[in-house]
Amino acid sequence: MSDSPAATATHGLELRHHFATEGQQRDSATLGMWLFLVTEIMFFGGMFCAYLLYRTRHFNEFAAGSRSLDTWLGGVNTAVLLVSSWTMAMAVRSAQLGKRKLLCLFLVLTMIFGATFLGVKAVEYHAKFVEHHVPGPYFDFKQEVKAGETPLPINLHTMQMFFSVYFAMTGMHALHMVIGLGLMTYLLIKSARGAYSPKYYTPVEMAGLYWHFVDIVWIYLFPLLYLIDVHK
Amino acid sequence: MATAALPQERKNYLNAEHGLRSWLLTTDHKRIAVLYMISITVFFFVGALYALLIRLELLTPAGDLMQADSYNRVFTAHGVVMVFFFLIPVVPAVLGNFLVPIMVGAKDLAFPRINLLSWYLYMIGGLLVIHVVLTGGIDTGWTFYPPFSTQFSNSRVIEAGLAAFIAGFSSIFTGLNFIVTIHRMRAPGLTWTRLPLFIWAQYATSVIMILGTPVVAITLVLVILERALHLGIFDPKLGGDPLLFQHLFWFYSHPAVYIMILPSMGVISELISAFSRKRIFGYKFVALSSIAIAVIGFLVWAHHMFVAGMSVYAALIFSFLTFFVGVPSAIKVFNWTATMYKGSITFETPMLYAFGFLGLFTIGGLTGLFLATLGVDVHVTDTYFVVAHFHYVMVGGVVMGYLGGIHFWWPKITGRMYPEFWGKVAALVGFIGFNLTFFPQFILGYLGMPRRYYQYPPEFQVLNILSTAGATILGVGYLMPLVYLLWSLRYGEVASDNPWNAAGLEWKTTSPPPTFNFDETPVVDFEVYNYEDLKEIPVER
Amino acid sequence: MGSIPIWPQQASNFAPGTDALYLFLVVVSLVMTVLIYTAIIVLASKYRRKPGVHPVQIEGSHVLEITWSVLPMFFFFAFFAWGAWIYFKERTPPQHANEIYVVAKQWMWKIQHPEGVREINELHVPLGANVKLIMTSQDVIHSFFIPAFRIKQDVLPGRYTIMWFRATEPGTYHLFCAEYCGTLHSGMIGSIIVQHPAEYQTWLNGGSSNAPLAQTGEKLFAELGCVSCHRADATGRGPILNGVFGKQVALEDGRTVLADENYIRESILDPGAKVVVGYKPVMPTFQGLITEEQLSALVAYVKTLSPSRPGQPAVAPGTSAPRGKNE
Amino acid sequence: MSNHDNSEHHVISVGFYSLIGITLLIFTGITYFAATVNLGQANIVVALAIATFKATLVVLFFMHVKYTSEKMTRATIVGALFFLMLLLALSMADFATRSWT
Repeated sequence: MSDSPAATATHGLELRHHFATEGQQRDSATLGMWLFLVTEIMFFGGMFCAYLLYRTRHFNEFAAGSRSLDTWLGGVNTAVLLVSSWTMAMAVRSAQLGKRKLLCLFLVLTMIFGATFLGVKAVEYHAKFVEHHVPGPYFDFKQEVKAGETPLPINLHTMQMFFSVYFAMTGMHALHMVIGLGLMTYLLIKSARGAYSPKYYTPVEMAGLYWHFVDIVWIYLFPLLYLIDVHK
Repeated sequence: MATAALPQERKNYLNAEHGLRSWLLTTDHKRIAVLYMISITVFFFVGALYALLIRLELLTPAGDLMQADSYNRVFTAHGVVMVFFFLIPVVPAVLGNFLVPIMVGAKDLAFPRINLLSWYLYMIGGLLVIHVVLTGGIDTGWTFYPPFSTQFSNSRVIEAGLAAFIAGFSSIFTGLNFIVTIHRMRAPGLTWTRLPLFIWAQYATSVIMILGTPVVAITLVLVILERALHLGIFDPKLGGDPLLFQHLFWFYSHPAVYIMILPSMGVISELISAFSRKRIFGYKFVALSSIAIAVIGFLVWAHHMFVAGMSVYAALIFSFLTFFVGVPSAIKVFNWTATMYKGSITFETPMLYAFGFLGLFTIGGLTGLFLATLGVDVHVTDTYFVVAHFHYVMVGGVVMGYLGGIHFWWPKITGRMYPEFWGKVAALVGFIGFNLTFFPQFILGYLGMPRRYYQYPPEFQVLNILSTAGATILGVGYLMPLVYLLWSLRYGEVASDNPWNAAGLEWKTTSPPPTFNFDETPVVDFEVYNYEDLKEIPVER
Repeated sequence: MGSIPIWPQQASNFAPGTDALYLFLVVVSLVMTVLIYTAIIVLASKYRRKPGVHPVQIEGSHVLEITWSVLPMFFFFAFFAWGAWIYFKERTPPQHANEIYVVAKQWMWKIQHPEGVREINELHVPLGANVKLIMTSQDVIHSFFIPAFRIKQDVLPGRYTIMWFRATEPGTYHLFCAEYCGTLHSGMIGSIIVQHPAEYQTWLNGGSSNAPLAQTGEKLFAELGCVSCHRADATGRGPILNGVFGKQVALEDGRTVLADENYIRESILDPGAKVVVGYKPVMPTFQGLITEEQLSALVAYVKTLSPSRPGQPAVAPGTSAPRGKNE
Repeated sequence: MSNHDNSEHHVISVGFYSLIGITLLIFTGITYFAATVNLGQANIVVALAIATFKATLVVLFFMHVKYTSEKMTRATIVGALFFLMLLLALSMADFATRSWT
């Protein structure tokens, strides 16, 4: 522990006893976080596997289901999430530079965008409930057919599969967003108290990695769920 | 031997702090290992109790001891408790937790608080399962196959699935901690080729935990969602494919058997080396075979599904790939055997367990080839042949390795020696009881007795009686260590720092080790298993 | 109780081959086990600790490592090839076979013979004839397992799985459900009764007076209105079904599929999924409207519309007249 | 072994972050317009290619992988993707080849 006297003097609390240096501690945290993201990739991977299988098997139903989603809201939400990723990156940058007020500002902004995303998601979910698009005994689905178009041959039973996949995937994603908002709240409180400095901002950086990962999942979900068959 | 007073004066992790609070809030990996040891032992005997009920019911062909529904709940409880709460965590969470930081010369695991969280998650999952079992039980089998689990079972699938899910995160965090620790916290001079094979095995295990566990986690979530909210991902009526569940489930659950067996293989490497007083034959091959098992283990999962209605082409691919996982396992067995050549072998209890492991794992591994072979698998899958096979690997392999390791490191963990005579007796009794229990099941399986039957045609009875008789002996073989190890905590001979005169960093610190493992960070300027540098006769302290 | 049985009866065309491969595996495993056990015992006693004798540190040997990695592979490839060969035979039903429909439910096996006879938990088959089982489940996954025949196939809800065999020994054999299916899983057992062809014929004739399965199917085909679109000439709104079974069918989206039992099944339950090229997706779904037994009958009927394809029972000579287009 | 002091603090400029952010937004638009053009089977390929490009930008710049000297991070990502592909490919090996005889 005597390897870094400066660290022990000013930030003794941040260097945990079992690490030799701050570099070792930071590297450990980074590796740990990336390994956690690996588990997240595999976690969502299971659902992508289901998606891949059922999309190929029941393409008509997936196309019809995709058209029933609000592409406009989905697109706006994608933008909102991308902007929140930018604010998160800026929050990490502010932490790197030790700008506490900017850090707090960007954390708040990230939370606002994150909450906006969840709000829009709630509006979309609500619409699905109203339209009886939620799988279960009350499920019903009517295709919207524009003039001159032929409706897709769909099976009402199989139609529920699209919405099962849709709710499972977006629901899990939304759950991750909620957890992310919790992390942001924690970071905001800590950074308002001045817990982070250019020497020690690992928690901000780790939460950033998590937030960006959740963003990446959505980057895939948006075209895979909303844009299956919009060209016809 | 030293006087009993000496270790009392020395500060160690056990006497550093006192009181329940100091245990429940500890972040010391050694104390967490002890917490795991206690809780896992409890779960083991809970699972064993259910095994006993199963064997009692199967004494007679008729279903006389239990109703069909009770039997289904009993074997499910046995499976869930043993797989998720004993076999998967046992060696990593107890021996791994205790030894990984010490063996790499670190003060603790990289994330001590996450390590404690792992234990709490394990306990929450475990208590949830106990709660489920006591308040109605679950009757799906530990495999949770839909559509039975999602639509037809009238038992508490959601809570049980949740329990396995939570335990899964415990396992993920343990694996994550080990990988980071092994990468980042090795002592100066401790290069990868100087790592003990136990560490290599733990590393390979952790890789599987990280990659596989989340897949089964999401699969269980989907089952729960289908049951609770009608999201019918696996529902055939909605165009779902129940085989998707099986693919996702076995993507984890086949590698999970390597989560169970690899750490025990690591233990065996340490034991054979220590009691032959030799460097392991073919160190690099044994080390890399662990990694190979972890990677190839992910390519073979669908050999559980050859009769499930899978594509013939896929069955071919998976059968072919499955044989490749046999190669690294064979490499290990051959190298362990070769290590004894020109050694200086003694036969203390841990070595007897290592012999037991070799004997049983050989049979377990070879019968695995039967199941990889398509034509034979069609006949024996879902019969007692499979049951016998995986008990040879899981119980014969994992438990033998664990018990061997517990005896070997008992002096390090507790500072006391176990009674050698009783240790040897228990190892022998366990070995005999095990074979008597499970060998007849191979024959039963080929005769065609299906798994999960609580009543069966009378011609199967003789073999079932043999099996139940063997289980009684096996039970004694497991109860004995419990008794004499507890006894030794108080009355055992006080252990020296290195009672086996073995190589390895863990023997260079005191018994039991101090809270931060080493008084000074060790510098490793010697090779692993450097028995040539150690004196032949144990030095009295 | 009595002496300990160690070998199941051999009663199908698959039993001898599976047993031979099994024996081969047993012998190889036994040799390996004996070798390893001997090595352990010999080494452990020869190199037990003796005063004054020091262990010799050996790094390893690449030659040995490669030998014992590669040598087992040859055996592995042999196991694989032999096992795959048996599996191929098991998964490839012959062209001429008695086609029997099996519907599993918690906790019984419902069996429909093409001649119209129905059985529960019992399956009568003639000795020496090829029998093809077309199986599905009404609820959960089951598994049709006949130990004496060395074959097993899971029975899934929502699709057909196929297995076939040729019984070679008359007698009564166990039928087990091998995939855990709920409370009475171990009660979901039955008998396979293998009879000499003449006996079998007598049994068939003494069975129920149900119409042959395909006839039931034809009646349903008319009752459900299928016939109004699926006509024998090109005037119908649906594809002509004559001669379709067993052929490749071109689909609207450019794919082609083999018209097998599962395709017919899917086309009835989910007609929009694979629309034949040149036709509109106008057929309503029958999912939830017909039972599995009715579905079996329809499939059996559609198969008889392809007479060139031998889907009719071709049991041992003198057992059953060819049915099919005799109406 | 314990002195891994290789995680230097690389600070990226606001302008560059914004550039990445704007690129991501533009490509979201492109995703949409690509989907409105009928490319048949290629639609999904294009959509995934764009998504992967966007994800790569996020990983490299927002998640700082471009600037880390840490080999393990990259190995970890590649490893995860490899096993994910394995899961998808080997399970599809079954689903896509069911027809037999």
